[in-house]
Amino acid sequence: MKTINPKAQQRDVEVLSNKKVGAYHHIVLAVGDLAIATRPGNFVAISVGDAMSNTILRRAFAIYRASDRGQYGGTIELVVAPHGLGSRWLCARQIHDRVNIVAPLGTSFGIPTEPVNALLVGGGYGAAPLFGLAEVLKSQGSRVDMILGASVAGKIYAPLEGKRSVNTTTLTTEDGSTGIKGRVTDVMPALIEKHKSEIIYSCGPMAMLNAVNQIAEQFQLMHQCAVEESMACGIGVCMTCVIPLKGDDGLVRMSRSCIDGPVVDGSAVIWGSDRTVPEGTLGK
Amino acid sequence: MKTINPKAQQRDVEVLSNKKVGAYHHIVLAVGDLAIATRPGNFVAISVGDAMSNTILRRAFAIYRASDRGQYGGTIELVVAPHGLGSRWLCARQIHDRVNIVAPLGTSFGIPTEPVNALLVGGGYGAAPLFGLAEVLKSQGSRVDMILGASVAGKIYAPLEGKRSVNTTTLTTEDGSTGIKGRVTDVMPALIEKHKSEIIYSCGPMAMLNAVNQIAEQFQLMHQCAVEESMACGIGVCMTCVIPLKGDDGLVRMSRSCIDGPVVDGSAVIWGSDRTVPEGTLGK
Amino acid sequence: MNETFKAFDFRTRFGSITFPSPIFTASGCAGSGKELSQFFSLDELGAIVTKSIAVKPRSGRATPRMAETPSGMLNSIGLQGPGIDQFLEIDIPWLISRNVRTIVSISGETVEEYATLARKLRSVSGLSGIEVNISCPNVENRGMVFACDPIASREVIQVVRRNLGNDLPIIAKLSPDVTDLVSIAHGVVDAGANGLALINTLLGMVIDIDARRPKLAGKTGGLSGPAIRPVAVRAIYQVHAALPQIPILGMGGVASGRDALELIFAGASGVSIGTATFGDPGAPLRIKRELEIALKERGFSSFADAVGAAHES
Amino acid sequence: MNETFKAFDFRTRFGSITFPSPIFTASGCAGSGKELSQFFSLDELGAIVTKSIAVKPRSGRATPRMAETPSGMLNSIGLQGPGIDQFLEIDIPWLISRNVRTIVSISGETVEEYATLARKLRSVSGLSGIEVNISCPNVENRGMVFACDPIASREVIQVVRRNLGNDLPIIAKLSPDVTDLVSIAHGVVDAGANGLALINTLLGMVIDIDARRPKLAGKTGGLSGPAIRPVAVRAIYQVHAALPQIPILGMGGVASGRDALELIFAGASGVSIGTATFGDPGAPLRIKRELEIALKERGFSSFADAVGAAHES
Ligand SMILES: Cc1cc2nc3c(=O)[nH]c(=O)nc-3n(C[C@H](O)[C@H](O)[C@H](O)COP(=O)(O)OP(=O)(O)OC[C@H]3O[C@@H](n4cnc5c(N)ncnc54)[C@H](O)[C@@H]3O)c2cc1C
Ligand SMILES: Cc1cc2nc3c(=O)[nH]c(=O)nc-3n(C[C@H](O)[C@H](O)[C@H](O)COP(=O)(O)OP(=O)(O)OC[C@H]3O[C@@H](n4cnc5c(N)ncnc54)[C@H](O)[C@@H]3O)c2cc1C
Ligand SMILES: Cc1cc2nc3c(=O)[nH]c(=O)nc-3n(C[C@H](O)[C@H](O)[C@H](O)COP(=O)(O)O)c2cc1C
Ligand SMILES: Cc1cc2nc3c(=O)[nH]c(=O)nc-3n(C[C@H](O)[C@H](O)[C@H](O)COP(=O)(O)O)c2cc1C
Ligand code: FES
Ligand code: FES
Repeated sequence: MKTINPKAQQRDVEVLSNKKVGAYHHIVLAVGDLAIATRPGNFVAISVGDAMSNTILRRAFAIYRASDRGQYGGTIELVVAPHGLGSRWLCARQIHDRVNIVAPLGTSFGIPTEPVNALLVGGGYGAAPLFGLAEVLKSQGSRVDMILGASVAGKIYAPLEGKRSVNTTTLTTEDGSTGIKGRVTDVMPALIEKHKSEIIYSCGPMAMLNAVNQIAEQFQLMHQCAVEESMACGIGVCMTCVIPLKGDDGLVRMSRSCIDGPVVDGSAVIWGSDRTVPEGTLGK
Repeated sequence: MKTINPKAQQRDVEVLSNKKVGAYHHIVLAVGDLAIATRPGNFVAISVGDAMSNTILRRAFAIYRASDRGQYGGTIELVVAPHGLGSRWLCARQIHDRVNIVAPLGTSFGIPTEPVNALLVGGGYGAAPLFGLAEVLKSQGSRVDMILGASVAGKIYAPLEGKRSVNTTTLTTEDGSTGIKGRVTDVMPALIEKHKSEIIYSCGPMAMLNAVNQIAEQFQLMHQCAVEESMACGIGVCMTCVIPLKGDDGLVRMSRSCIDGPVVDGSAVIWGSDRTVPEGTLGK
Repeated sequence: MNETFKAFDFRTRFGSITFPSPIFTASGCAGSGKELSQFFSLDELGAIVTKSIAVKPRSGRATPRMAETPSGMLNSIGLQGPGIDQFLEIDIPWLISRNVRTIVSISGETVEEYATLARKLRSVSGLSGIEVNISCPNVENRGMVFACDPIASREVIQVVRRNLGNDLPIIAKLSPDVTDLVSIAHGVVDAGANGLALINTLLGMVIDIDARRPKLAGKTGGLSGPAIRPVAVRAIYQVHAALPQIPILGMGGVASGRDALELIFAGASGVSIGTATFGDPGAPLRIKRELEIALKERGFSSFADAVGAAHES
Repeated sequence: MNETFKAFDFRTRFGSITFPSPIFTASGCAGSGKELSQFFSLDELGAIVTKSIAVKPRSGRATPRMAETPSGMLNSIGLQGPGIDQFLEIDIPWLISRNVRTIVSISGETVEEYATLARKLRSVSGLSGIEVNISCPNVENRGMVFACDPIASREVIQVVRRNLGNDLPIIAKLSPDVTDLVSIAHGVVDAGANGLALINTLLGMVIDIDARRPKLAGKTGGLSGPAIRPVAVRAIYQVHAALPQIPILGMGGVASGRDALELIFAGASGVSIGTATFGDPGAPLRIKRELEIALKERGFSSFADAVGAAHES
């Protein structure tokens, strides 16, 4: 009977650690055996506030890393930007506080069956899920090059331990405060050629993903990206989180990014359809 | 320009202490010079929750004691029953937490110009404001007898230090778990006669105040009581907290218990008008 | 038999059908059922009410489709769905084969579309009822929502009854955004509705003050969640007072068993859980359990005794 | 002069009157003014809108008169007040003598009562406007609320205009509990309203599940507070789109400068603060300051430029 959300569980879990890292908070949750079921690209939906809160919806966060070993049993780690009320509430949690989660949710990054040269492109906190992905790719024999971009240095998330599994890391900032001044897409073409990249993985703001996808098309490379749409439920029941995706049958459908995503094939997305339903979408 | 709420201020204040006492929490707030303006019978309106809370109204609490000396400057003390979300939130505050208050609000108990024999009758947490009143009465030479009642022993608030200013204390509980089994009104007639009481002060549930008032009338004694109606604002702007009061002109008006109360003359109240506007009320 | 161990009599009736539990899902808030089945067993509920289905596939509106609001949310899904044919081919068989009681919600843009939907559903076996969502824009009448127009509301229910036959209960789902809800309720009951679903969302809007435009791509959206519960309670109370024989499926901001009880005391014979499921996937089952406790604590031995209890005093 | 030090141009107009600030109090939420004067200086506001006053003294409804709801509250005051004569003798002179700009809200149970109130106000000097609360039960028409009946709404505004003369602006306060708000707005503007106040409370109910009866003695009450803000924004947006020349005094759940800006971008030329004052006596002034910051941050140099900004895209 369970063909959707097959591994998802709702649980009260303990906060094991919460550290400020640049503009973000690195948060570790003790999730027990949920960690085993988690794949790079999956996300977690977290209740924010308490019984008196006026925020009734969960917040979605990409899972930065999942680990099923270790002192506290299974853990998942998040990289959270204090943005509005809910994410700031989460960033204010202290060790031993408990939060209610539903995880793991959504699709994960597809892992090639053979070793490849992979280029991972992350924007802001979008870098987070790429480190877990890098570990998997590395352990499977792939080459991993990474580009991390943000507006300013503090918004680049690039922890030292994350670099273990990465062959090269290139940083870009729009203000030049660290790395190369410019955007991730400015440095992509040269790196693709240099490292003979065969597949691109990306995660970050939609506009960045769109630009990355254009380069992927130009070089005719596979491109898997993790999209971000406003989500009310995270489990596929509300239809708020849709993006226009072209199916195998060639038809464009408004598809739920929480179930059919967040990781989708860049070539399947009808890009640039902000605040509109693209022409030709089924049922428009 | 300031004829209503003349002494009230809105302030963020620090919680100095919060201790569980029986069924209640005894909470001390550092309120600075607001303590000087506070009289027995005044109340404080407290914001509950944080910026994310769905509780938009303040909660009213009688001021148990106010003190303008001491290590932390002026303080006010409250006795809070954890009832619903808001009062439970308040009872969960820890030392150094801050809460937003508006105080002092409302009328205070009238103090006779000459020493008298006063009988103070409190029900549940309604005992709280009577201790501050007892101190004032005592220091002015009056005799103070006190009756404290509740359903069970744990709901009687009768701190040791509170008894300093009291000549006698009589306890009643409905289940007989402490003191005399019964209600405060069961013991009132005998005590009135024994101590030659001349004035009655009361605070507690409306039904108790009503019963106390009947005895006061029977003995033709002055009766000042602190009433409790649901209050949305506490400062006189919403008209939710009204009770029917007979004015000096003999007319009954729906009067605001936050401004014209909470302390009112028992003989002015049209008792037993639950969920109705009494006949003859102005404008009915 | 010891009273304590007797199962609580949770049965409730809409038209000819008896449901073993008074807790339902709300249309559009439970996907196709499958999505929730990971979190609890669907047959614990009175029924799953499916997302309103149209004759043809519908893409729905563009995104953003949601905005959180104080104790509520706006949605502007625009009735996205696969169309009745695919729905009957894929979603319904899945539910029926798993013995999930199912109420199909239907929506049309013309009276004729409602007729078509009813005809197609007539021959489907295993259904427990039809909820007629008339809070849809009527393209034949300047896009005015059916549920806001007493004549159009009536007409829709009439054609649904005529085309569906008399076996399945029809529950007409009304909008609170009307001047006189009771008269609309009277109209649809006269036209053949066996029950009423109250309430659909309230029309609302959020403005993104940084972008200086409505936050939702569709500009307005439907307000749901605890914020609207007082409006739902009022609507149910008013309609139950006017039409005490007609069972009401209540909804609007129910997030706990106590909330459900409020709607039940106001006159609801069943309660649908909508937005609460987004914050807590297990909400329908949790609320069912909390409701059972709340009823027992208050000395009720059967659910039916509680319906409308706030009208007695 | 240095731009940074130039006072922000906060002026706004309703009819013939220019107000120096767009933040007002909401009728029924600021007492007689006196109560708030302890917390801030009333002349910082555009105006105090007084509690709706009737011809005769009114006791209002029995208690309980309020219930807190998720992010909102219900009230059922029942228009308690001293009647117009005592009001003109005591409350108004106090406000005028202290140079507090004052908009008098009036309410009647018949069209004739509105006429009487307007006549009595005609001769009062120093007022800044009349808000006509037509969300009152019309005793001549089965207690149907005036604001829910297009013909009655129009009639009320007509007689108020006729009896008040042409000097003072008339702001008609509408109820959101109607099927077609825009047509009601058109009607009252045709009848002589210079502005519209949007929105009054939504009709709601809370049931006390322990007592098994409605919590409020008056059974139903008006829902206000942040919970209803999306309904207010929608109402203002719709009416401003239809009647862009008519200034709107917006209200409904505004608790911060950002909330106020939402209503202003939707089309409000002024914003009234109601329920927020109960939780924070200084709310009107705080919100005015927050609004000034929010407008400056967004590059506005005058308030007027911001009105309706969400309609441009
Ligand atoms: C699949 C996915 C993965 C994400 N991963 C991360 C991550 O790893 N780290 C991180 O910091 N953030 C991540 N986000 C964004 C994060 O969900 C939002 O920052 C957060 O929801 C904002 O909530 P708030 O209460 O702080 O803000 P508010 O603006 O107060 O939120 C109001 C409402 O809008 C929604 N919302 C606001 N911003 C976003 C957004 N950018 N995306 C989706 N919904 C939004 C909220 O969920 C909430 O319902 C992710 C979002 C998605 C959909
Ligand atoms: C003048 C005055 C003095 C009071 N003094 C004390 C005191 O010293 N100690 C104490 O423990 N309590 C006191 N109360 C009662 C206290 O205000 C309520 O217990 C409290 O408001 C409940 O809030 P809640 O969020 O816990 O409950 P909820 O039931 O969730 O509150 C919901 C709403 O109802 C109102 N409400 C609920 N119960 C009461 C009540 N009994 N009286 C007034 N409003 C109520 C709340 O203020 C709130 O707006 C006093 C009340 C008044 C009016
Ligand atoms: C995301 C979403 C989608 C909805 N879709 C439908 C729908 O397709 N048909 C319908 O009749 N009601 C729909 N509704 C309304 C709900 O069924 C319900 O009437 C309303 O949300 C109030 O209940 P709640 O507060 O528990 O959510 C939808 C509500 C939401 C939040
Ligand atoms: C306690 C209370 C009393 C009110 N009395 C009146 C009134 O007398 N006349 C009127 O037009 N509106 C009255 N209102 C409605 C408010 O003026 C306002 O329109 C509504 O509350 C929405 O704004 P808010 O959410 O900021 O409170 C009252 C509202 C409340 C909460
Ligand atoms: S977030 Fe609800 S369907 Fe995707
Ligand atoms: S509580 Fe608002 S007037 Fe008394």
